[in-house]
Amino acid sequence: MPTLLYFARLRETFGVEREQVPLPAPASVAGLLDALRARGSVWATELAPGRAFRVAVNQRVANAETAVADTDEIAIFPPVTGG
Amino acid sequence: MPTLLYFARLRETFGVEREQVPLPAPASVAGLLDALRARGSVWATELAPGRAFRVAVNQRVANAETAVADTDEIAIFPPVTGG
Amino acid sequence: MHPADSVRVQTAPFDIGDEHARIAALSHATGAIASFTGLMRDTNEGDAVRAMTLEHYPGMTEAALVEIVTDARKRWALQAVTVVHRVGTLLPGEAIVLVLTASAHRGEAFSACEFIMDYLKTRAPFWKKEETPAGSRWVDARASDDDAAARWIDDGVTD
Amino acid sequence: MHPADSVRVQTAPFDIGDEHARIAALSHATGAIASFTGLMRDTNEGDAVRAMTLEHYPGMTEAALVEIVTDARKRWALQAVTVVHRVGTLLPGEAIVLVLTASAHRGEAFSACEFIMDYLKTRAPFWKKEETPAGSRWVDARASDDDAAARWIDDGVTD
Repeated sequence: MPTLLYFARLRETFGVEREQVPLPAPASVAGLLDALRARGSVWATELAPGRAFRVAVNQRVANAETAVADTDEIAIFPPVTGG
Repeated sequence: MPTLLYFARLRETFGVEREQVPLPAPASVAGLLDALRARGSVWATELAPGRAFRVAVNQRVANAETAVADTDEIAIFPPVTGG
Repeated sequence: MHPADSVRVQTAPFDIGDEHARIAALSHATGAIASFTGLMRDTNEGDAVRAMTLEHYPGMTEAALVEIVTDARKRWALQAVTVVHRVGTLLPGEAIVLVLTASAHRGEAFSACEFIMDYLKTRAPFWKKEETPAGSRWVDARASDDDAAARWIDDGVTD
Repeated sequence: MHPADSVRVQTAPFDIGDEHARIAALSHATGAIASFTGLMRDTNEGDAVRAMTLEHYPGMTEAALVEIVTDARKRWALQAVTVVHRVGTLLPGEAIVLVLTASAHRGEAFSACEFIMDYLKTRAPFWKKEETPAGSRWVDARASDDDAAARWIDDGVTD
């Protein structure tokens, strides 16, 4: 199953740092986000289209069309604020 | 009498670091340069119109029209190359 | 990564004098070293800030920094680059990030240093949480940082 | 000159770590310190250079540096500026000049640092003489330095 990681404000809001989720259908970032939004509450609000969050697949910046495979590490995080 | 200072390559070429010269007529940078050029040899060559040199009067950048008085310190030097 | 470069994410403070000396000693062909140090300010958005915690994404963050340095090396002739970014809890006045760029000439060193900072601010996964009198809060990303990074994008290239 | 600023011409080497620490300690409102260090290269115009002697115009040089820093402060909100320039004989690898600029934000620190270097290169009376295998020679001024300084002149203003 893909591993999901959450960082910073989203980690705190979701109350989870890491979890494994079933491979979504379609097996893409878009499919995964739909599955997460279907949990409702903060998941639906924070991941709503238009909200500012980023997705990385295997530590590379991804977009909605990026494919997601069974052993992938997918990270969801807010816009970065380092430096 | 005005004090003249020479720096860097011009100091070496003229073979003088500091000298006092009579107040030129007209009492301006242009008048002073004409008096120096009248010495001939390296003075005429190095200070020929169009050559790259700078003049400061009392430690402020000057031009041909800048007035020159009896107690002034006038410096003549090549374009700067610090930093 | 180029062997003269150093990219690190660490909790420990760094010493800019040591980092500068390392990069200066590498080659007598270096004529210019530009540096940027980001320091923790004691105010932000009008509020007092008494501490800050920096979080990162281990692995991806280091890879992002290496990629930014690699991009900079494609644009400018650089003799050495150092990027050090701290994580964990910091107090006002402490240094957060250091970027050093060494080149033969100053224009390249300056441009590369500013480029690396602009891209680091928008592409490297770090997040800041501030402790203010009203409680803790995550710092929001700045549109001005996106603008700063965008000016390095050549016309017609969207990399 | 602003009390937080330091402008010096000296024969002794300087320590960038010490200079950076001084400027960083002044205020916790400082979020950004940019620096530039100019180093003596062991080649110039294709020739080996084994030593360099820097001459200046005592009094006028310091005044010119103060004026450049004052100009920078009119353009950007700076918390502190340090300019140290060495004179006398230097060997390859030695630092010639250091400019440090502290500001709340990085854009101002970077711009001010680059501005000060560009103006220093064209307006501060320093002259370099190089020792090469073929003898000693005075370094010629570079047109590229004039170009670098000219880009700070606002349209219609010729200061």
